[in-house]
Amino acid sequence: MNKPVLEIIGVSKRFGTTLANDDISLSLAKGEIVALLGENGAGKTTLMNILFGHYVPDSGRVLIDGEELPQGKPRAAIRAGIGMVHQHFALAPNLTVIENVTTGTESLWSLRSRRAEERIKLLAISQRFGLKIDPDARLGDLSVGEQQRVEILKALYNEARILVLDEPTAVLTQLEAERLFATLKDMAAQGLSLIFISHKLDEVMSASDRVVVLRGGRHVAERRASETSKSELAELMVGRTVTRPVREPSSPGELVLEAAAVTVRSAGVDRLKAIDFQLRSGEVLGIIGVSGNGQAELAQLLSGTTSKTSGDLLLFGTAVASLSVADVVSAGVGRIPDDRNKEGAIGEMAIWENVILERLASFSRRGLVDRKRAVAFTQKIIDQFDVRGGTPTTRIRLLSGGNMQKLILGRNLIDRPRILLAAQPARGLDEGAVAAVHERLLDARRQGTAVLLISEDLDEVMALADRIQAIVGGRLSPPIAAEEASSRKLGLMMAGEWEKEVAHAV
Amino acid sequence: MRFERREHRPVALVIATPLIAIAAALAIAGVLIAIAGAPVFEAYWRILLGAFGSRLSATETLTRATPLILTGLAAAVAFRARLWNIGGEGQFYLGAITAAWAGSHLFGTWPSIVQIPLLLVFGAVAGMILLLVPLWLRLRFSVDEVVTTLLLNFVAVLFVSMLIDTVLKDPLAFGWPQSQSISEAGMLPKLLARSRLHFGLVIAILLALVLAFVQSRTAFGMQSRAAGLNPQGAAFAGVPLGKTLVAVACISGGLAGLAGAVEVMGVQGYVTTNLSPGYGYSGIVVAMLANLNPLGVVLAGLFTATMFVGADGMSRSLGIPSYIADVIVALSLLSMLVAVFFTQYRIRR
Amino acid sequence: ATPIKVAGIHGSPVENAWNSVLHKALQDAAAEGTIEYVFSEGVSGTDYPRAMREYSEQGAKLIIGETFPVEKQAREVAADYPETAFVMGSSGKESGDNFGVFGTWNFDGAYLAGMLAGKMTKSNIVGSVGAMPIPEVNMLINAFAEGVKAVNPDAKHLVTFIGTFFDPPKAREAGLAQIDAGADILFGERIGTADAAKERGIKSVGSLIDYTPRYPDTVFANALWNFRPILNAAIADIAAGKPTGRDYTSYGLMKEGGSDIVFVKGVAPAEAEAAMEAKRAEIKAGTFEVPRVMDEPK
Amino acid sequence: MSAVFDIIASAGLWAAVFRIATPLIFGTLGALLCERAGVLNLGIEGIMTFGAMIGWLAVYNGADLWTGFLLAALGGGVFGLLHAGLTVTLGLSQHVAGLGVTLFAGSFSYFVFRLAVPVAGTPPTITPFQPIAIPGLSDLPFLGPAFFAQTPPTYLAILLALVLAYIIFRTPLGLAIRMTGENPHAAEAQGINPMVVRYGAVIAGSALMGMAGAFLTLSAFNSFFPTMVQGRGWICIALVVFASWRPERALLGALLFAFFDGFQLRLQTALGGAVPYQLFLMIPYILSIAALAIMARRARVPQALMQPYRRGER
Ligand SMILES: Nc1ncnc2c1ncn2[C@@H]1O[C@H](COP(=O)(O)OP(=O)(O)OP(=O)(O)O)[C@@H](O)[C@H]1O
Ligand SMILES: Nc1ncnc2c1ncn2[C@@H]1O[C@H](COP(=O)(O)OP(=O)(O)OP(=O)(O)O)[C@@H](O)[C@H]1O
Ligand SMILES: [Mg+2]
Ligand SMILES: [Mg+2]
Repeated sequence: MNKPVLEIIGVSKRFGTTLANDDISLSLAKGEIVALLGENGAGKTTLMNILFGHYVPDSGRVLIDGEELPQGKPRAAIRAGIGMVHQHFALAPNLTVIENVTTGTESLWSLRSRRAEERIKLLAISQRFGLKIDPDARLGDLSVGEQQRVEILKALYNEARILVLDEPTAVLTQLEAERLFATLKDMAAQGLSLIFISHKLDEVMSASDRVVVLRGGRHVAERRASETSKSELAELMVGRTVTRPVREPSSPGELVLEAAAVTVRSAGVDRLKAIDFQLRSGEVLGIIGVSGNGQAELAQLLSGTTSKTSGDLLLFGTAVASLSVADVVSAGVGRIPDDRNKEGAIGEMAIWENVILERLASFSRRGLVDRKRAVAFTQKIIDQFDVRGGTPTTRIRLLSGGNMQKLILGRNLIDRPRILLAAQPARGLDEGAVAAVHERLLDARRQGTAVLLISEDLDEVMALADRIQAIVGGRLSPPIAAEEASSRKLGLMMAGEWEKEVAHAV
Repeated sequence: MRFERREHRPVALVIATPLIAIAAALAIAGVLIAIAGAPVFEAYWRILLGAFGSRLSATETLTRATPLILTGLAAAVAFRARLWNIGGEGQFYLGAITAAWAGSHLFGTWPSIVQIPLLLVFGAVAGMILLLVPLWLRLRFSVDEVVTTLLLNFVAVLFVSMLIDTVLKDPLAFGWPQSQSISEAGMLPKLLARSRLHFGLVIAILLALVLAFVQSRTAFGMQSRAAGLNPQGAAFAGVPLGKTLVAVACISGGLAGLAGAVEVMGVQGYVTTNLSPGYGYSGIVVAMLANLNPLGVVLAGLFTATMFVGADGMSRSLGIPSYIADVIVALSLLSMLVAVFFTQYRIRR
Repeated sequence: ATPIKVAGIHGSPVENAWNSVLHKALQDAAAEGTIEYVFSEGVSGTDYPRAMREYSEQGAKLIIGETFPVEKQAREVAADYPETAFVMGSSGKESGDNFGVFGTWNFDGAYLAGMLAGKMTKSNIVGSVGAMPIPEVNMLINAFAEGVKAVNPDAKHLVTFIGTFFDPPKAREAGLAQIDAGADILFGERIGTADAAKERGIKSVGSLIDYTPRYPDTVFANALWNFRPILNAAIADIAAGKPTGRDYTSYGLMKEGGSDIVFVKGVAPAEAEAAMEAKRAEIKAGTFEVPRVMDEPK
Repeated sequence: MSAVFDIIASAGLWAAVFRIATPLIFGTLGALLCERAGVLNLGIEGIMTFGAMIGWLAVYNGADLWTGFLLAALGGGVFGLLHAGLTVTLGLSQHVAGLGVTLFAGSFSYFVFRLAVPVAGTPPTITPFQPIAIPGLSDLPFLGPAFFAQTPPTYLAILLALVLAYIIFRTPLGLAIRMTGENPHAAEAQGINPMVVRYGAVIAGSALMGMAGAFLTLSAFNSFFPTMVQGRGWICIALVVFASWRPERALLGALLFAFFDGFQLRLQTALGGAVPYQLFLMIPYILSIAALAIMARRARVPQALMQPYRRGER
């Protein structure tokens, strides 16, 4: 390759006591795709934020085409041709797509927006890179995948030559992800340089030219994608060999949860349409589907935060009309929410408070919280589930994503639940953490817990589930046995084509 | 430059920053005092004397702190659950007029031991009801309560003004708009003879203690905090958001209403439309100074009262415009807010 | 004699016309050397009793002010400081030896101004803008209306209350509203009313102080009130060692020289002025009493 | 009933509506601008007081009316800077900082006024803005006296409402402000410094509040009185919500509010004291609350309103 378009030289950044980036150097050539790999908290996002000017590094420099980029100025980064797709989208839901894209692209002092020209330019870009979008849609009305597209269009609209994507596929389905990578490769062929961050080794292997591995804030390794393997990368990342656990055969026990023609309607829309499923103890039932097809409502229904509109729900053989969170928890249902920051934790509260909040009744007497017992209980979870980075009294906000997830798992599993509802349990986690979470889920299954796994990740579902159903537009397919599942078949199911294909299933 | 949250707060800092804040406020006020032509250092001394220099000033400071503590608690409880109750002033007036009505029309002849608690409850309930209206609007129509509670202040004060001009008007007040007086038996006992200091201070401090206990030890305290910090997460954990907010609104509105009842039962005996020099609004600042901690509210209320009473007295003894008292209070509140901030954050490059 | 220490405690800013009358009298007395004057203004009801106590403890011999919203507490304070004389604008009765009261009885002047206005109005509609329907405001507006009626029984009288003591722009709007409703002479109990009259080129009557210099071609008559007689009486009582716990209101009456009308000669028809002057003489002689109606004017 | 009709059909009422509305228009636009960028500014009541005082004081000391008006805007901007410092840089709670600013600006104004102007019987006067009859239009029957004989600041207020609507919805600057109020992180990702935008909006918005105050002393009246703002600032805060954060609706809201005020003053003279005057005074507040209940679902609150933005904080 020729002379690098981007060089990061000796960047360090400290947050309080955490050294998030420790003397990291990195370069990128024109037309190259570099994957940035690392555990949760390895410092990937921090490094990219420094590159884009969100953060000012404590030391180090960034060069674009050999010229030093002023620090801490996103505007300068944009001018220099850097575009960034943020891990947490940086979009304004009440503005339209075109407004989101064009904000800040014109002189702020010009007397009117050139909306017509902007629209033409946006549509041209959208056509050229195959990113279809309605410029006048309100952003908040778009699906996650479409929002992702807007994020990329924003960068392209600014004529980015270097595109940074921070976990772009974390919220996409396999199909969407594949399409995205095809687009990215196409962009690289057109001369763009790309850095993308991902925890998914398959993607990294197939899409990148070069892989850079960070660990504990340090640049630990660099490999050509063609000269490495998934297992080597996993080991470099975590510092030891990681293998994902595999499901051993088991014989499911009694029926613990059954839904018959359950419908959930909210705001006048049927979000779940007459769904049927059965869940037995000691098995994992995987619900797979593109996000936004009713998974949230299904999880809410079983978490006790939404009630069904019609149909029958049988819990341990008894019909239940509506469930409250307290009912669900006391019946022995563990719940892992799909958004750990919004639902799973209250960031400003202590770890022990987060642990007992959903079972306050059993940790309080006559309205008074038994703090001592709660802290001891929390300590037990921390020890048993290997939660690192905090004591029971630290604010949960300070835990890394993986550790927070371990804690959430712990608070649900420690009492051996009869049913475990796990929504996207490994989303956004690094390879080591994913393995740990999967191990815990399989362990629970071994102990006789019935696991309902809601996931978008085909590999995950195929590795863990005994039976699989697909959810599409609020409808649930009939189940198929894991042995019959293949990516192709699941793909078709997720596209809603189960009627003819799997009519004879289990 | 940016600010970084401190995970640990050094004790020395927690003690030093408020002192620096007071010094800063006094320094700025000193410039104004000098411009007004008064000796600056003597003025500082006079503020101290004005707040604590005599039996009169000390009791007056405590008397003024009483409603501030109560409205401060009202704001603190609500804000902790992210219920933005800016309506303390209206709740205060409604509580006051209800207590005055109950004490003159309903229970005026009853013995103190029954009457006083009844009046307090009536006042508190009136405050509650006034806050439940905006809460209902928020839960039912998602109307932002900052604005509705603010607007209801004006409605409440006009309503009180109408009552004391019509049905509750004291016929013996020679046509002046004021409510009938609470009977002697309905008045709170004085803590010290020949002063205005009344039993309300004890009520305020007791309630602060109770509230501190409720917030830190009880399941309800934990739930309401969770509901405030992250409603979605709290709902997932089974906190009944609506019920919790209603309970919080009852406590908050109740405290503000109680503040009004206590003020009218402790000091004046009847209601006029200038019963409160903005206690409802000051309570919000008091709560914030206290970082929403109930025990802190007691201190913050005392601090605010000290600054005002002291500076007010100073303006009289030095003959400078009495508006200086409010200026000094405002300056010290603002600088204290900044100081509280710096106990929580540190500056980084 | 050494000047006695007098403190003024004003519930409103001293710009408020009523307070300004007290303030001016006290300032004048201080300038003459009869008293030594200190004051506080904008003192809220809550703070009022404390201000009274503080001035008492600072050794003020006489405290002048207004206790309308704090009648009860003010009397308690007075009882606690028997050495200090309190002479307060009040709607209540005097109390003890040292708590005297006074009312604001400048309605004689308002009545006389009404006599002029009644003869001047062409539209046969006059208007009054007041703060709130409290007795002293009512008495004044009623007297003005009576004066109008005495000379022009057919004239219509409009009344608007703005609901607050301090909102001159609002008083002005109220005045304009009355002019729109046909009034061509306004009685401004509140400042701001005359601005409306001035803007529309009609005439207006002022109260308490002489507004003519401020609105030369607009305000042609004022129902003046002079606090000096009350102040002097109180000072004299103190000097003589007599109790001040009495009602000083009557010193503010026209026949005592405490209130009067000032008017610009030649604005009203000559015979109207003559009739008014005759009535004025009667009031001064005590042969005519302007009715004192404290009910809300309709 | 016919009394009501007569009132509504009188040109005087409509002229009054525009006069009464003017300070509300300035103030509401100011508060709206701050809120569009994500900052609630409860300092408005105090800032208006300061504007009223400083504008008047300048003219009293010989400045011409427009200089006074400008100074009031400048003074408002200075307090805006204070509010922005507290809420944007430090990220303090916006209501509390606002109440603090109101308390400070208000009492500071009175103090300065007392030092700067000798106490007199009634406060000294200046010559205020005079109504300008718009040539041609002001001669129209009814419409002329109703709409085209106002003082210049009234025309300015109406113009500003339209200009602000244009800026917010039609210019890149307005887009930047809106995005900052919706999601400052998104603004930053587009190379806009949300801190700077918020500072700018709060300062400019507070300048408008200062002008709102100045109208009271330079046009509606000719003297400054302590406490003369009389809660007009709080009404503006309500009007912003009533207007669902749109300047052109703010204009309508202010006019509607002023209509009720002007109407009740006239109705009082028509009905006499039959109904307690407090009921009339309550009308605008209660209507605002009712309007909020009706419109709240449709109104799109700036999503980042009252949320502090700190760079580099998660
Ligand atoms: N704004 C911040 N304030 C304090 N600490 C931070 C901040 N941002 C990141 N950190 C800490 O710095 C470290 C690196 O975080 P970073 O977000 O860069 O990790 P990452 O590699 O992107 O992880 P993930 O895969 O979970 O996205 C972590 O320990 C994190 O807790
Ligand atoms: N506003 C709407 N109008 C009509 N249909 C809607 C609307 N919102 C969602 N739906 C439909 O309701 C179903 C459930 O959508 P929803 O977005 O709640 O899914 P989800 O499970 O929350 O997704 P995720 O996994 O991302 O959380 C889908 O069929 C979707 O198309
Ligand atoms: Mg990251
Ligand atoms: Mg969803």
